[in-house]
Amino acid sequence: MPETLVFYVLSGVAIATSALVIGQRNPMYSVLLLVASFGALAGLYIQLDAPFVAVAQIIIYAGAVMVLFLFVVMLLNAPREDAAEWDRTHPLRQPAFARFGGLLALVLVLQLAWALLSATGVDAPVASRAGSEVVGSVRALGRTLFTDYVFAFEATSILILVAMVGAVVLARREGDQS
Amino acid sequence: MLNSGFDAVVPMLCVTLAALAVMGAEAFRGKDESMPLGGLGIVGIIGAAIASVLLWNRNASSFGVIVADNFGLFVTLVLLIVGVLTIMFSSPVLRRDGFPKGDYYALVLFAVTGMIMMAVANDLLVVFIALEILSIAVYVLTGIRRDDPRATEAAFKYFLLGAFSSAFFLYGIAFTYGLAGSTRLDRIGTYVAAQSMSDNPLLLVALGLLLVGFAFKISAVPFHMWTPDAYEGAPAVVTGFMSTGVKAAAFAAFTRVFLSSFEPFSGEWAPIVWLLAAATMILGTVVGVAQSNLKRMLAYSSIAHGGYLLVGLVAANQVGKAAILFYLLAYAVTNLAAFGVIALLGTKDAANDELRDYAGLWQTRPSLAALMTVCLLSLGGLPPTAGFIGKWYIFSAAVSAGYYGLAVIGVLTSVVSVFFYLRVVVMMYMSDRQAATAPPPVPTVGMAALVVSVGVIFWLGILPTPVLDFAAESIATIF
Amino acid sequence: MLLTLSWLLPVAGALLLLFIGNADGRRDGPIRWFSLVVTVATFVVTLVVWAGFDAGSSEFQFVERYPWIPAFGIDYYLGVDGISLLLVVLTSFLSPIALLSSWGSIERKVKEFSIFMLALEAAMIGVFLSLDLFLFYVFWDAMLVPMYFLIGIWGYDQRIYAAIKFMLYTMTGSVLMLVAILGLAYLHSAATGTYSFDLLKLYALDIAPQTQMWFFLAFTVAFAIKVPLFPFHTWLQDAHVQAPTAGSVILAGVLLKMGTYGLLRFSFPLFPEAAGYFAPALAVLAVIGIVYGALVAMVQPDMKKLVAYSSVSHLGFVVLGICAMNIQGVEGAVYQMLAHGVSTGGLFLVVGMLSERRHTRLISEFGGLKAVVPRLTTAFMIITLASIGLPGLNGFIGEFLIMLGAFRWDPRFVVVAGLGVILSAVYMLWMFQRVYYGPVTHEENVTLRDLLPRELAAVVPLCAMAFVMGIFPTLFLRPMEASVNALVQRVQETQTLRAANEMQNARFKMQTVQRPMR
Amino acid sequence: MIPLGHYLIVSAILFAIGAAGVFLRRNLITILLSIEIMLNAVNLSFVAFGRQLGSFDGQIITFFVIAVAAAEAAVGLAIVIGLYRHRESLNPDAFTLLKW
Amino acid sequence: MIALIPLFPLLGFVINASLGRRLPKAISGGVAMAVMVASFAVSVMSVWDLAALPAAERTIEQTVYTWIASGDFILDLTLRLDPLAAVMILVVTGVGALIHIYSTAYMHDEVDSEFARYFSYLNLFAAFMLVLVLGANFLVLFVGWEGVGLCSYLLIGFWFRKKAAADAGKKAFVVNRIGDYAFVLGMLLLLVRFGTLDFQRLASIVAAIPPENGVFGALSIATLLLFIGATGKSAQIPLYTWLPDAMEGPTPVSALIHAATMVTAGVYMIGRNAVLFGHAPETMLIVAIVGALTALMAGTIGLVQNDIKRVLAYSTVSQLGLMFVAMGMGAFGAGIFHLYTHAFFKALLFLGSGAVIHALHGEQDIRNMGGLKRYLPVTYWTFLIGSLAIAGVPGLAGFFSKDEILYETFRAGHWILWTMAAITSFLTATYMFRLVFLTFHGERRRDPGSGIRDPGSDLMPQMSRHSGSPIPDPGSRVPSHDVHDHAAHDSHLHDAPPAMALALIVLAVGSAVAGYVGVPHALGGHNALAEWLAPSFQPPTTVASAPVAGGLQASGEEALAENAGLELTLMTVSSAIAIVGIAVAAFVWLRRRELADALAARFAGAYRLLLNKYYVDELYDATVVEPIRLGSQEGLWRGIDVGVIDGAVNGTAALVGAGSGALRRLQTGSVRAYAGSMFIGVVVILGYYLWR
Repeated sequence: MPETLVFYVLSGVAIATSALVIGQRNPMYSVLLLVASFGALAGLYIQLDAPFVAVAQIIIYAGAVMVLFLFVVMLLNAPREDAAEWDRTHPLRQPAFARFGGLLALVLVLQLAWALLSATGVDAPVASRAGSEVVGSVRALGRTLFTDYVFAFEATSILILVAMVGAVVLARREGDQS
Repeated sequence: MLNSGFDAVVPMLCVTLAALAVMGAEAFRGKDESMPLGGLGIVGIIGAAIASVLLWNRNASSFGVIVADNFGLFVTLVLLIVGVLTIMFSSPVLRRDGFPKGDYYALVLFAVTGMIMMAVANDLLVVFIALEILSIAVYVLTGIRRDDPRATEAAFKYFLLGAFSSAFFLYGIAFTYGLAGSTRLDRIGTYVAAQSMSDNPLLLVALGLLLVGFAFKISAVPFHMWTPDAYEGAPAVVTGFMSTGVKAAAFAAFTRVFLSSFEPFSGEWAPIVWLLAAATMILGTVVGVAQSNLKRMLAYSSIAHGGYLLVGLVAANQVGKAAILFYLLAYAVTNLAAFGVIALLGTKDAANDELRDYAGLWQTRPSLAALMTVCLLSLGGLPPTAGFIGKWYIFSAAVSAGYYGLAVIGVLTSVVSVFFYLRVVVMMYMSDRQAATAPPPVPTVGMAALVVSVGVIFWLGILPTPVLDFAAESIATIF
Repeated sequence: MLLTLSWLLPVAGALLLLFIGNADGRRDGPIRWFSLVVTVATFVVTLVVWAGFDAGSSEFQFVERYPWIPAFGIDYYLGVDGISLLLVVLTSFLSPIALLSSWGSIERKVKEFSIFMLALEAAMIGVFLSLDLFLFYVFWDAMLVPMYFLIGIWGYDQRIYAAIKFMLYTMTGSVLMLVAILGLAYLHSAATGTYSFDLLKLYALDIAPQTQMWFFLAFTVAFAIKVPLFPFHTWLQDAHVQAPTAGSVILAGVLLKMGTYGLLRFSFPLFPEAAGYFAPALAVLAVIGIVYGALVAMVQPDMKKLVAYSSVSHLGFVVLGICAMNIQGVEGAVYQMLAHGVSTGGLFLVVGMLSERRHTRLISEFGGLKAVVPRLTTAFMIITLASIGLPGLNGFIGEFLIMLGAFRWDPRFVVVAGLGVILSAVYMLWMFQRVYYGPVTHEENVTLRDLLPRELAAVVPLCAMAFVMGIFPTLFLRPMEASVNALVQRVQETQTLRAANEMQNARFKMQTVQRPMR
Repeated sequence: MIPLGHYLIVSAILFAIGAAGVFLRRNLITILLSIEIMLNAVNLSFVAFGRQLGSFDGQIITFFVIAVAAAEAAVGLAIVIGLYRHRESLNPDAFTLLKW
Repeated sequence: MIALIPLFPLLGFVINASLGRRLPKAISGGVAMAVMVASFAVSVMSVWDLAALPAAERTIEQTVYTWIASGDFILDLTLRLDPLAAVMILVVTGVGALIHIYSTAYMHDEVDSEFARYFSYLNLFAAFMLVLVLGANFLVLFVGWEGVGLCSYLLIGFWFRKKAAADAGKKAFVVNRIGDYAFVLGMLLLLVRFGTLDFQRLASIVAAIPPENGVFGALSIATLLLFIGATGKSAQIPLYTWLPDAMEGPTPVSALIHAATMVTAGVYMIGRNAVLFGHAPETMLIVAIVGALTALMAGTIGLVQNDIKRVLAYSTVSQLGLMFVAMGMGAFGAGIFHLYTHAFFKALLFLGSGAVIHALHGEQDIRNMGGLKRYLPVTYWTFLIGSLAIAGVPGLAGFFSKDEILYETFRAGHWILWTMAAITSFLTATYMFRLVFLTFHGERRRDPGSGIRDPGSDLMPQMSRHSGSPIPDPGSRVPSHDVHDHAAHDSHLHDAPPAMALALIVLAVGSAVAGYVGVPHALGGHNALAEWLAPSFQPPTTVASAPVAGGLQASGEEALAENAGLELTLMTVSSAIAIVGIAVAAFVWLRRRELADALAARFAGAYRLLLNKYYVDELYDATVVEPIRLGSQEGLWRGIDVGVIDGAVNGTAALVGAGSGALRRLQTGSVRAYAGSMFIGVVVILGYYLWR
C-alpha cells in the first residue's frame, strides 16, 4: 500500500538525516541535514492530515529558525570540532563517554518502544475514530486556537517578548549598554 | 475588572504591565536621566498582591486554564514577596555593577509573571509555557554580567540543561495528552482516577518524564548538577531570586500536578520521590560541607532544602501540603536575605563571596554579620526562626504519614548542614580579618530589605500561627 | 505570670542591651552592673516562686497556659513542680555568680557577652519550666546558640573546635528527639483526633511497647549526650576546657542537669515500660561512667579537664539514681543535680580564678599556693570536700540517697558505683595537694594575689550553699517529695516489663521492710 | 492505515537521537540542533496523538512548541555568541571554570 | 545538754578558723583550751547524770533535728549517751584537753595564723570525734567517722610545705576512704535488710534472730564490711599502712588522733554494735585473726625501727590489734578496757617522745639520742611509767586490760591466738624498753653512727620540716624545730616546759591508776568497768536476758569460781612475759649494744625485711597504685577516651568530610557530564517503572 511505503520512506529519511546531523563534524552540514529531516517530518505531518502544521514546520522551522542557525554558524565561522589543542588533552575527549551517551540513548529507545508495544490501543490505525473529516480544516483549527488556547497564545507572546529582550541583552556588543 | 472572566489573571497581568512599563520607560528615557524603574516594578507587584488578596477564597478561574485558588494565591504572594525583595536588593547592585537597569527589571518582572502563571496554571501546556517564560528570563539574568566569563558559562550550562530537561518534560506532556486526550489537569485527573494502578506503561512513562521535568527545576538529585554552577556564576541577587522564586513556582506546579491529577498514582511515584528526597537531602548537605565559596555553599544548601520540600510532597497529606507552602515562604525569605547579604558585600570588581572574605566581619560590619547569622541559623533550622518552624512542619508531615526514615535522614542532614552554616559564623565572629579593605558601606534600601526579612524570619519563628492557618486554609480549597 | 517573668526578664535585659551602643567598650562597667542586676532580679523572682510553692501537692503550680499554635495543639504552657522548681532556682542562683566571675576575665565585647549570658539563662529556665514538648524543644535548641557563641568567641585556644563539636554533638541527639516528639504528637492525634504536645496529656497516652522502645531511645540518647552518659561524653571536656570561666560554670552547673532532668521528666514517665526495659542497661552505662570518669579524671594534667571528667563521674550517680526509680533514688538524683551544680560550678569558678591569674590550667604549673593565697585555698578546699561527698557538705546527701535507692533496686550497681567514692577522693585531693601543698615551685606564683572582694562575693555564696545543703537537706528534699512520689508512682504502676526484670535479678535483691526507716 | 504505534516509535527514535547528540557532539551549535531534534520528535507524537484522538489540540500544541523552540534557539544562540566572545571555542568541554 | 559536748569544740573551731589569723597565740590557744575544758566539764556532768540512772535504762538521748527525710527513709541527727559512749567522751575530752594544753607549748614557734589554724583543726577534730562516739545511728557515726578522717588529713599535712607530710595526709585519707567504701556498703546492707540505722533498734531486731552460726549470711556480710571500714580507721591489716606515715604530723596530733582517740574508732564501732557482731560468729573469728596478725606483725616491725615516733606508731598498731582480738573473742568489755587504758599510756608516750623531739630540736632518730635521762628528768620518768604500763607490768594500767584480753582469748579456747597475743605482749615490752634504753640511757650519741638508715622513712634527721621552700613567705619563718648542731645545745638541753610537763604528769598518773577501774574478780576487784559497760553490749531492755556471746561471763558468780584459778595463772604468765621482755631489752640494748648489731648482721635478711616493714607499701604500690594510674593514663584516657570514643566522634566528622570531598568531584564542570547524570536519572526512573 502506498501510504505505508511513503511512511516508511519519510520516517526513514527523517531518522537517517537526524542521525547524520549528530554524526557530522561540520556544523554547517548538520544544519542543512536538519532542514532535510524537517522536510521529511513535514511529509509525515501531511500524511497525518495536519497540512497546516506541515507548512508551519517548513516556513518557521526550516525557514526561520534554521536560517538563524546558519547565520550564527557563519558569523562565528565555527571551526570544525577539536581543532584546538586543549581538546585532545581533555579527559572527556575519549570516545568512551560518547559511547556511553549512545548506549543510554539506545536504552531509552528500547524502554519507550517496549512501553509502546506493551501498551494497549496504539496498534489501532490512526484516525480510526470519529470526526476525522473535520480534522485539517484550517478555519476550525483557528477557531480552536483562539478560543480554547487564547491564554496560551497570549502567554506565548510574552515568551517571545522575553526571548527577544534576552537575546538583545546577551548578544549586544560590549560598551553600548542602555 | 474583578468578577469578569479574567479576574484570575489579574495578578500576573499587573506584573506583566509593570514589566512592559519598565521597558517603555527605559526605552524613552534620556541618556542620563534616571528613573525609579525599580519603584515602578514594586508598584506593579503591590497591585498584583492587592489583586490576589481580593481574589482570596473566590476560587476564580479564567480561560479554564488558570485557577486562582488559595493554593495558587498563597504561592503567588510568596512569589511577589520574592519579587519585591529581589528588586530592593538589586537596586544598589545595579547601580554598582552597571547592569542594564530596564532590561534587568523587565526580565525580573517577566520571570515573576511566568512563576505566577506556573503556580496558578491548570493546564500542562500552560505550565510548560510558563516554565519556559521564567526559565528563559532567568537564563538571561544569569548571564547578564556579560563581561564575566563565569556568568556566561553559568548561563550556558543552565540554558543547555534546562532545554534538555524541558524536552523530556514536553515528551511527558505528549504522552499524557495522548492518553488523557487533554492537557487540562482536571481532565487528566479524571482519566488517571479511572486507570488501574500499573497496567498502563505509557501512563507510567508519562509520569516519569513529568517527574524528571519538575525534578530538574527544583534541582533534585541527580538532576541538580546545573545548580551549583549556575548559582555560583550568576550575580548574587539573581542567585537569590532563582534559588527561591524558581523553586517556589516549580514546587507549586509540581504539587498541583502530582497531588491533584496524579494523586491516585501516589503509590507509583511516592517511592521514586522518596529516593529523590533522600538523595537530595544527603548530597546537598554532604557536598556543601566541602565548599569554600559562599554562593556555592548556599547553592548546595538550597539543593538540600529542595529535598526537605520533597519530603513534604512524599508525605502527600494535608499537613504535607500546608507544610510545603509554609516552608516555601520561610525558605524564600531566609535564602533571599542571605544572598542579599552576599550581594551587598560584593563590589564591582570583587564578588567577595569566598568564605575567607567574611573573616572578622563582626568587627567591621556588626549589623550585617548579625543579620547574616540569623539567616544562617534559620536555614539551619534552629529556633526561634522561621526555618525551625518550617522544618518542624515538614517533618511532622513525614512522621504523620509514617515516613520515619525520611524524617530521620532529614534531621540528621540538617545537623550536618548546621556545620557549614556555622563555618560562616565562625569566620564572621571567631576569626580575625586578614583583608585590609573594609567591605563597602551598606546602602539603605538593601539594609531595609534585610531588616524586613529578618523581622519576618523571627515573626514566622515565634508567632507562626496566622501564617500556618493561612497555609492550611490555602490547601483546604483544592485537592 | 511569675514564671513568664522569670525567663522573660533576662530576655528583656538582653534586648535592652542590644540597643545600647558600646562599640568602643566605654560603657562596659554599666553594662556589667546592669546584667548583674537583671540576673539577681531573676533570682529574686524564682525565690518568690519558691516561697509561694505548695510543697504538699505533686501538681504543677504557677501554671500558665495560652494557645500558641492551636492547629497543632501547641500551647505556651509553663508550670513548676518540686523537681523543676529547684533546678530553676539553681539556674538563677548560678547565673549572677557566673556573670560576676566574668568581670575580671572578659575585657572585649562585654556587651555581647552579657547578651549571650542573659539569653542563655532565659533558655535554660525555659527548658525547666515548659510543660509543652514543643516549647521545651524550642528552648532546648535555642539554648545551644548562646552557649556556642560563648565558647567560640571568648574561649581558649581550641575554642572553635570545641564550640562546633558541642553544637553538632548535642544537636545530633536533640534532632532525633524532635522526631520522637513529632511521633508522640502524631500518636496523640491518632488516638484522640487532635495533635497535642501537652506533656500531661501525653503521659496519659498509652503507647505500644515496641514504639515505646524507639521513642525512649530517641529521647534518651538526646539526654544521655547532654548528661553526658559514658560513651557520649567526649564533647564535654573540650567544651569545658575551652569555655570561659562563666561558660564552664553554667555548663557544669546547669546545662548538664538538663539531660538528667529530661530523663526524669520525659524519658521515664512517658515510656515507662521501655524505661523498665532499658533501665538496667542505662544503669550499667552510668556505673561505668562513674568509675571510668573518675579514673580518667585522676590522670588529667589539666585542672579543667579533671573537673570535667569528674562531672562525668558525678552525673553517673544521678543517672543511676534515676534508673533505680524509687523514692530515695530519684530524690537523691535530684539532690545530686543541685549539689553538683553548686560544687562543680564552684570548682570551675575557683579553677577559673586560678587559671586567670596564671594563664595556665596545668596542675604542674602550680604548687604550694596555700602559703600564697590562703583565702582561695580555703574556698577550694571547701568545694573540693563538697564534691568528694564529705558528710555535712552537699555532696554526701545526694550520693548516699542514690546509693540507698540503687541498693534497694539492685545492690550490684552500688558495689561498683561505690568505687567512685574512693576515686573521687583520690583525684580531687591529689589535685588539691599538687596545687596548694608542697613548696612554691614557680617564681610567678609567689606574687599571685588572693581573692578580691568581687571574687569573694562570687565564691562565698557557693561555699555557704554547700554547707546549707549538707546540713539542712530537708529544706530541699521536702519541696520535691510530693512530685517525686507522684513520678515514681506513675512510672512503676505502669511498668509491666519491670516485673520480668525483677524476676531476673531477684536473687540478688533482699526484701525491704515497709515500715519507715528510722 | 499505519498504526499509531509506528509514528510514536519513529518519534521515540528521533528523540533518542537528539538526546544522544547532546553527548556525541562537542560543538555547541550541533548540541542546540540536537535539542531541536528532540522537540520535533515530540511534535510528531503530538500530531500523531491528536490525529488518533481526532482533535486539533495536538496540532495547536505543536505550534506552541515551535514557538518555544524558536525562543529557545534565539536565546541559546545569543548565549553561544557570548561564550564565543569570551573564549574562541564552541566546545562545551572548554567551559569548566565552574566546577566542584 | 549532751549536744553541747561536741558543740563547744565546734565553737572553738569556728572562732579560730574565722578570725584566728588575726588573734595572738595566747587568745587562740586559750580559746581552744577553754572549749575543750568546757566540753570535758559538760561530759563529766552528763556522765554523772547517766550514772545516776538505774543500770537498765542508762541512756540519755537527744534528737537535735531531722537530718534527712526522703520517702520512707527518715534519719534524725540523734546523740545518745550510754555507758560505752560515756567512757569514750571522757577519754576524748579529757585526754583531748590535756593534749591541747600540751600543744600550746609545743606549737609555740609557729606564727600566729598557723598556730590558730592548728588549733582550729584540733578543735574540729574533737568535735567530730565526739559526734562519732555520741552518734545514735550509723549515719551520725559516719559523719564523725569521715570528719575525724578529714581532720587527720588536715593535721598530718599541717606542715604542708613538706612533700612527705602532704603525701602522708593524702595517703591517710585515701586509705580511710577505701575502708569507708566498705563501711557504707555495710550500712546500706543493714539499712535495706533491717530497715533502720539506729544502733538500739538494730540491736533489738538482730537479737530476735538466731546467730548466723556456720552460715555467712547478710548479717555476716554486713558486719564484715563494717569491720573492713574499721581496719581502715584503726590501721589493721590490710589498711594499716597509713598510720606510720601519719607520724609526719605534729607530735601532739599523733598523740591525740593516731594513738588515743581516732584510731580506736574502729574498736569502738565494733563495741557499739556488739549484738550485731555477736550474731555473726564467722565475722568475729575474722576480726580476731586479723587483729592477732596485725598485732604480731606490727610488733615485729616495731622491734627494729629507729624513728622514735614510728616505733610508737607500730606499737599503736599492734595494741589496736590486741583490742580487735578481744573484740573478736566477744570480750567487748576487755577490748574497750584496753582502749581506755591505752589512751592514757600511748598518749603519754607520744607526748613524751614529743618532749624529746622538742628538746632535741626535731631529732627523731633514736640512734642519735641516748643518755637523755639526766637532761630531761620529767620526760624520762613519765615516759618510763608509760612504757611500764604498756609493757603490762603488774599494777599499772596496761597490765589489767591486756591481761583480761589474754585471759578471754585463752578461755575462748583459741590458744593459737592466745599465743600470738602473748608473743605480741612480749615484743611490746621488748621494743618499748629498747626505745627507753636507747633514748634515755647509755651515753649521748651525736652522729647517726653505723646503724642502717631507715630507707622507708622520709624522716631523715637532716631533713627540716620547712625544707624545699625556696622563697620566704609569711608562713615559713623557720622555727627552732630545725636541726642545729647538737654540740651547741646538748650541754643545756631544756626539759619539757610547764604546759607540756603538766600534761605528761597527769597522763602518767592516769597510766598508773587508770587500770583500777577494771580490777578483775580474781584479784578481788569487781571489774567495775565491765559492769558499767555491760548494758551497751546487749540489746536494749534485755539486760536480764541471756548475755551476748562471751559478753561478760566473768561477771556471773559461778563462772567466777571456776575461772579464778585459770585467770590467776594467766596473769602470772603474762606478767612474767612482760618482765622477761624488759629483761631481754635491758640485756641487749643496755648491757651489750654490740649484740644487737651482731644479731642484725647475723639475720640480715630478716632484719632488712622488718626494717622495711615487710615491703608492704612497695607491694601495694606495685600491685594496686601503679597499675591503676598507668592503666588510666595510657589505657583509659589516651587509649579508649581519646583514641576510641573521641576517635569515633571525630571519625564520623572526618567521614562526612571525606564523602563531601569525593562527591564534589562528580561536579566535573563539564556540561555534558551533567546532561549524562540527568539522562541516567531518566533511564533509571523509566526503568523502575517498566521493569518493576
